[in-house]
Amino acid sequence: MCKRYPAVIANDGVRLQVAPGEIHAVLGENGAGKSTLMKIIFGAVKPDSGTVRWNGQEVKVATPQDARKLGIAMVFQHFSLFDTLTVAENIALGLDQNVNMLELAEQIARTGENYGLELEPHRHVHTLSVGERQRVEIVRALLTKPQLLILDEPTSVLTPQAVQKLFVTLRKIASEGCSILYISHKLDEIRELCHSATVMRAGKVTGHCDPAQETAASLSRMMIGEDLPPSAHTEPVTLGESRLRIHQLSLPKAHAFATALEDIQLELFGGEIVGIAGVSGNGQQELLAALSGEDRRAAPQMIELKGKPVGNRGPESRRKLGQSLVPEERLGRGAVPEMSLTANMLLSHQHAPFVTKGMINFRHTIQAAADIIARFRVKAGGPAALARSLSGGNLQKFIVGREITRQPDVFIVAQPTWGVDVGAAAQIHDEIRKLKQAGCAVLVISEELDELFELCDRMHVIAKGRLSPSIATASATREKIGLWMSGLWEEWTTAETVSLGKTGSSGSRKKKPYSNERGEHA
Amino acid sequence: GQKEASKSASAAASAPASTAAAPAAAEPLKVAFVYVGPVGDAGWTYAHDVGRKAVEAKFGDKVKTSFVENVPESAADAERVIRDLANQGNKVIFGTTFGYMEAMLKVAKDFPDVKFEHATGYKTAENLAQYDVRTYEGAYLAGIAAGKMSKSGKLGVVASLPIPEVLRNINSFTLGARSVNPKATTKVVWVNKWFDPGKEREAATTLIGQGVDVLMQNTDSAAVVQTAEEKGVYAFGWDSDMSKFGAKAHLAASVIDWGVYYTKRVDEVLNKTWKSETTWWGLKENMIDLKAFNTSLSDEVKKLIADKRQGVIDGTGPIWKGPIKDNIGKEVLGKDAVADDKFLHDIKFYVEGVEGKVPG
Amino acid sequence: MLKLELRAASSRSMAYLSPVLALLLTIFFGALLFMALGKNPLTGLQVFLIEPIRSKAAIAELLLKTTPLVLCALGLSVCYRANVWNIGAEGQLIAGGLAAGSTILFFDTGTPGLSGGMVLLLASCAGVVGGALWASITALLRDRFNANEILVSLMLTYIAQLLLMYAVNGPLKDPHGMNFPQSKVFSSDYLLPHLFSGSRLHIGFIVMLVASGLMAIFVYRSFAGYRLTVGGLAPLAARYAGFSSRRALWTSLLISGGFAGMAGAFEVAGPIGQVLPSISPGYGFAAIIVAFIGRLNPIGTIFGGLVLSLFYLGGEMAQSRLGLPSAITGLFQGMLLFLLLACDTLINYRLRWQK
Amino acid sequence: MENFAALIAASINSGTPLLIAALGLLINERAGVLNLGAEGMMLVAAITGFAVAHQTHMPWLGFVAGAIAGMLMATLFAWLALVLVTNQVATGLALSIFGAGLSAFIGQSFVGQSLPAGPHGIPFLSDIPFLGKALFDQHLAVYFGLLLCGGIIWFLYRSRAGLVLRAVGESPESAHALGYPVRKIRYLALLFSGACCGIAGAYLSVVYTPMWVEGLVAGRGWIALALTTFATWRPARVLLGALLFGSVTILQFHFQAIGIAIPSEILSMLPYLATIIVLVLISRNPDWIRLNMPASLGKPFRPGSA
Ligand SMILES: Nc1ncnc2c1ncn2[C@@H]1O[C@H](COP(=O)(O)OP(=O)(O)OP(=O)(O)O)[C@@H](O)[C@H]1O
Ligand SMILES: Nc1ncnc2c1ncn2[C@@H]1O[C@H](COP(=O)(O)OP(=O)(O)OP(=O)(O)O)[C@@H](O)[C@H]1O
Ligand SMILES: [Mg+2]
Ligand SMILES: [Mg+2]
Repeated sequence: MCKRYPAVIANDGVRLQVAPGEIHAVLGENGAGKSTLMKIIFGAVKPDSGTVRWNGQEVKVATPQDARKLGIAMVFQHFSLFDTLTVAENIALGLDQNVNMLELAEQIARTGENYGLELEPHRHVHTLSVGERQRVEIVRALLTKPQLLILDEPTSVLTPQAVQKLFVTLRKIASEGCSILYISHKLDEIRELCHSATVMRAGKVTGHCDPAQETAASLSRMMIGEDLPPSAHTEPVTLGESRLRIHQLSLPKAHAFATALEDIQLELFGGEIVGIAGVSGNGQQELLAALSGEDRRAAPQMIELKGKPVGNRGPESRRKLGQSLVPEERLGRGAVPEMSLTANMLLSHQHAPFVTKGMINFRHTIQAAADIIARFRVKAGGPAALARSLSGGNLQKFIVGREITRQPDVFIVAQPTWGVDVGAAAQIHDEIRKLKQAGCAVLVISEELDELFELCDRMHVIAKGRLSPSIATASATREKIGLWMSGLWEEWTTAETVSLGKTGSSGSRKKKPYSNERGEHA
Repeated sequence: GQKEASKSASAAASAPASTAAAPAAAEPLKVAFVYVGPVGDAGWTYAHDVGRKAVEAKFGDKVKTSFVENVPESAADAERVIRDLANQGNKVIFGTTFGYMEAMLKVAKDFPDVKFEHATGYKTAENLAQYDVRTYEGAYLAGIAAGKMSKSGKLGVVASLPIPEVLRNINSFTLGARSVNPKATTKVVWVNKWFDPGKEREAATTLIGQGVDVLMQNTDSAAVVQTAEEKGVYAFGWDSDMSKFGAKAHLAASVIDWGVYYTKRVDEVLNKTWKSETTWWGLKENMIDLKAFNTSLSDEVKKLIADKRQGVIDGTGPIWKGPIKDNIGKEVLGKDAVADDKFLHDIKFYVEGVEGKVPG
Repeated sequence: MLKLELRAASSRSMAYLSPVLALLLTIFFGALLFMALGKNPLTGLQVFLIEPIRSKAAIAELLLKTTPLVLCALGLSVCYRANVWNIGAEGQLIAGGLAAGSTILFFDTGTPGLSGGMVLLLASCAGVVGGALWASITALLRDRFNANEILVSLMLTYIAQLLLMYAVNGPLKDPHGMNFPQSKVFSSDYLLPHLFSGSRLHIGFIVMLVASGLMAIFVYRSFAGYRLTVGGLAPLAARYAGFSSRRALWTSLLISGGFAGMAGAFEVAGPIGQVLPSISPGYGFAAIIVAFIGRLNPIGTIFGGLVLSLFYLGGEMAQSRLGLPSAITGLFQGMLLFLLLACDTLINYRLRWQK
Repeated sequence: MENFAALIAASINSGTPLLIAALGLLINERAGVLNLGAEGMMLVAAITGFAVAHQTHMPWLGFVAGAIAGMLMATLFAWLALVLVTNQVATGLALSIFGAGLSAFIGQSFVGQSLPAGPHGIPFLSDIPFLGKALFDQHLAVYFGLLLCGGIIWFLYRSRAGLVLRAVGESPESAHALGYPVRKIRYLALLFSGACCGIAGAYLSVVYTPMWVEGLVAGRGWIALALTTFATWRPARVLLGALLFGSVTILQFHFQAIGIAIPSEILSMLPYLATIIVLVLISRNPDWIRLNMPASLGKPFRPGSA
């Protein structure tokens, strides 16, 4: 298979073979070309050259309909669901023949029972949790009675427990003779589930292996082509004063598809990194909006920044108090795609000397943008380059750089390394640690448990709009966090959270309950 | 030049010399008309264009006429168009709608040797004359037919803008009707446009729905006649013969013949006797008449109309002769008083028999 | 097959070339149109495009007509930059004209009062305020009730038109005007001074040029202009930066209404010189095209205004010189806008032959 | 009573073009395309329909021609908005401006011409007292509008094609991923809407005002657009809204005729005021709009750029 995009060769002579009943993993870095290959197999992308052989026969798969006719089904990396339609309607759309809705509901129930994928056919998709949506996708694929099921990163939005449940289902499907192509970045999952694996790098196949025989390290070497760069060591820091305090933050849904926040408690001190784990769609966006000031419905004292109530203040006044924030969407929120990097500086640099007397000081702004490009090694055509011309990783470096050069006292970052390659990710992690060294309070919201375990001193979990108590990273386990991700934590029982949950003058409380643990971690 | 309307000079060279004494081998007199709407084939602008053609027919190659249509009434555009026409060498320019008055006044100042003629306005200058037609006389005669033909005694008028001219027409129509049927009443619906067939039609439909069985309109399209035809009531042609829009409904048409005036004035220019003056002609001068009678009109009605017409012409039966009351009971014209032109120009009321209140 | 391919970065030169290309294509199709109508295309184009600028006086007329077009387009550009789809500049112009006319009529009583210059200044301000107030209805309904600004601003245009009609039929009617629906003619003291004797080009033209310059500074140099642009290009980024979308909505609509109102004031106190039932032949709508041709750039709108003004005059010339219907103007306007949109694709895409 | 029947009949008559146009627009909006060019499509269709009916003396051919003209205009829009992925708002505005110019241009030689009235009413039913006059004495296109409404309800909620259409409007990316030809479906929806706007335009020039004038549509295209929002994209509510607007249009004259002392200019504002009021009332609740509005409405979609 070959597929060339204007900027990259996504697939460069890729070969892939799957046996009946085999669970075959495809792994590789972001942008390696995995999704492209799957879409080609499913007929959603037209290859430049290459052939597909199906049961030994050469076939032409021009459209997803063709693929479904052959018995190929796919669950996309990004859900292909329709929010305002019902589950049954969504599933009907994935079948090619006209079906009677009543019969379909019955079929859905039967399949659900068979594989442990229960669904209510008449519910609207926008009312479903992420896990349930995943089930809709899988049931839709199964109802086409596939011989090959493609799953593109199905677990990135699931809790570890839900992943286990999914694996049971997948094994059952495979045992019935259906082949499965399984894409994931999570090496231990692949090692647990898959019979064989194909590794891709930069559009090429770099190896085949039996994942069970490999270690995570050896697999990642195949993916990246080199060893993971060692993470920089940092000195232990003593905790500073309380910088950010969220107190009983509750917010109703802003719109029908939103998550309500419920009684969120969190305190963040200078010189620490706190993580918030959770499956996406559990209130991260809403919490971030409340913290950034984009959502100003909170009562003033629900959010205190350096002791000042700011719950109802906008982003700029929080910036003035020393907060910097990196949103998860780079293009469109963190940066204006159609504007130059220089112009994008002004999104968060609205103070003198960037802006004086209402006029923009372009000379200064260009210089500042150029400095960031140099310091953070951003690959870009200079400060005048449009934001949308940068690759995802480079834009992320620019935005992180832009926020860090504000020398914040509180730094909030969401998904710092989403879709960023390993080198860039390491660089960003280093910068975050440097901030902490400098005494900044850092809050990281991420769906990547690995990242959180690596970076954070302690962690919270967000689930269904509620925030768990915090737990020191050193005493946390994946299982425990996984359990919490489904909302199951004991309410406010541990000593540390009781003390944190208490109201009272936070400024006076210099004693930190877990400095030892953090010291160990560092 | 503008829309070339005259025949080519060589073809017309052998034509017999017409009435005016033509200066030997002189260039034809260039005469321009500025129209507010498209010529189309009925209504106000159409009637003017018929007049223009009459000028052509009469003077042959001594004149060269042209027109510009669809010139908006906003002074900013009209002025430029009229100035351009003057610059193009036109010696007589007819502006055929009220809205051109100020523009013509301004341009006239800058072109003292061009004769400007403005219709339906009131300001004059050394080289700017005013002319108008007594449309209300046509309305009066139509009113007589309406009064005779209406079964319900309810008449309706689809009206454009509440200016004195239109009020005069509505009133004269009502006076005519009540002269033969004292119980007749008139309902008025204003569409606030001179030309909007859609609204005219909706207004007519509404009036018919209210029991009106004879309609008149003081708007420019044939929509009212058409609607009347569909709904089986009567209507009149306005400004021009509209019988082809509704053979059964079309009782008669109040037809304007601008040609009478246009030929006279062009003749005066050719003879160098043109003077700025204000002209208001009507039945007497043959500038307006009720024509194109429907076959359903009995001879008796036609005779009645002819008699009243004669009375208006020879002054024995003036339309506006007291006592006349307005529709709130105030006497506006004392017993046996006959309205003069000033009175007629200043009408801001409905006469008795018209329902409702004058807008504004 | 000809295929479109996304460019890595949008082409700067295409952004400027696109309107030129669109104009050339419009002229080309225009020539075809003249041929189809049985006219010599060269004569047709000559009459349509050259005739209106043949003499000094003609150029003055062109600039006179450019003034309201550019003023309206200046405001619309700001709106469209902010992603606020105000299409009611026509109504805002009428409201401004009405306010300015009323102001002049208030002072123009024949008795000595304020000086002419003072009154004209007041009238222009009244025009700006009138237009801005009219636009603020749209802003308010959008802000408070989320009502679609496209439809509201358009409906308000129809309403403004009728309001003007009501005013000239009622309160503003000239008492000595034979009850015709129009105000009295302003005395010459209360008319905008002309730039040259013998032409109708008035001081508003200079104001328009200055306004374009100021707006260019506002859009490209000021932080307020930057905020609007960010709000238009990426609403989420604007929220992230802390730029209020409500403020953007209000600012852009008020600016837009103000400029349109100014255009109305200048028309009424300039070439028209009284309040009439119709004070604009659709400048507010044509200004939409002007804004797009001008790349939503204040200086660019001057060029856009010149082009559209030329089309207006050219249409008149085509009628009086060639006997073509004046509707040709509308056809050229629509064609230009369409071709511009099509050519704009080339800013972000390139054409490629592909099998 | 008679008056009232006439009022109802006139309201239905004036609501019909709004109904037919708005139903068409509802379909393309359900597919996620915002076409602000309705006014332009209707104008061009009106003059085309008129010209054809006038030349051939066959009113029904006028309707066919109007529908074809509307479809051609829709194709123009589709080419820009779907193929060249231009901004839909700007393109729709362009279509309206272009349509106004083009229709005036084509119509130049037809100004003031008229057509004879066509056949009316349903035999027998139109003779029923009151009801007959109010409901059954209308042009056939009125009943076509009602059938269309029923048909669209069935199509959207009962047929698979309707489900696909809704899916495309909800999430073109997902629909594309599942293998549905998004652009083709959107183009078909636009064609349908072009045909509907065309029929509505032809109704105006061939039946409603059987006469051509520049700007004949007089803002009805825009009101039809407002109707889709008013109806929160539900066909049955479009019917309700069209009747409401139809009656407002007629009421202004009715008020005058029965002598209500409001200046006629103010009464003429009624339909426009009503549009604004209705928009305000409907849009006030963002959740309602959000749950009902096709999520991709007005957003450009380019396959393969996910
Ligand atoms: N429609 C497209 N147009 C241009 N480039 C594309 C397109 N789709 C993918 N690419 C590029 O092709 C490369 C491979 O993308 P692909 O989505 O297949 O990667 P992947 O291995 O699935 O990555 P991830 O792990 O992030 O899902 C990337 O560089 C991507 O930017
Ligand atoms: N859909 C697309 N169409 C055109 N160009 C694209 C597209 N996607 C990405 N590019 C361009 O391709 C280049 C690589 O982008 P991409 O996001 O794939 O980088 P990447 O390899 O994932 O790098 P990073 O790890 O920094 O994210 C960039 O210059 C980007 O502008
Ligand atoms: Mg992928
Ligand atoms: Mg990437």
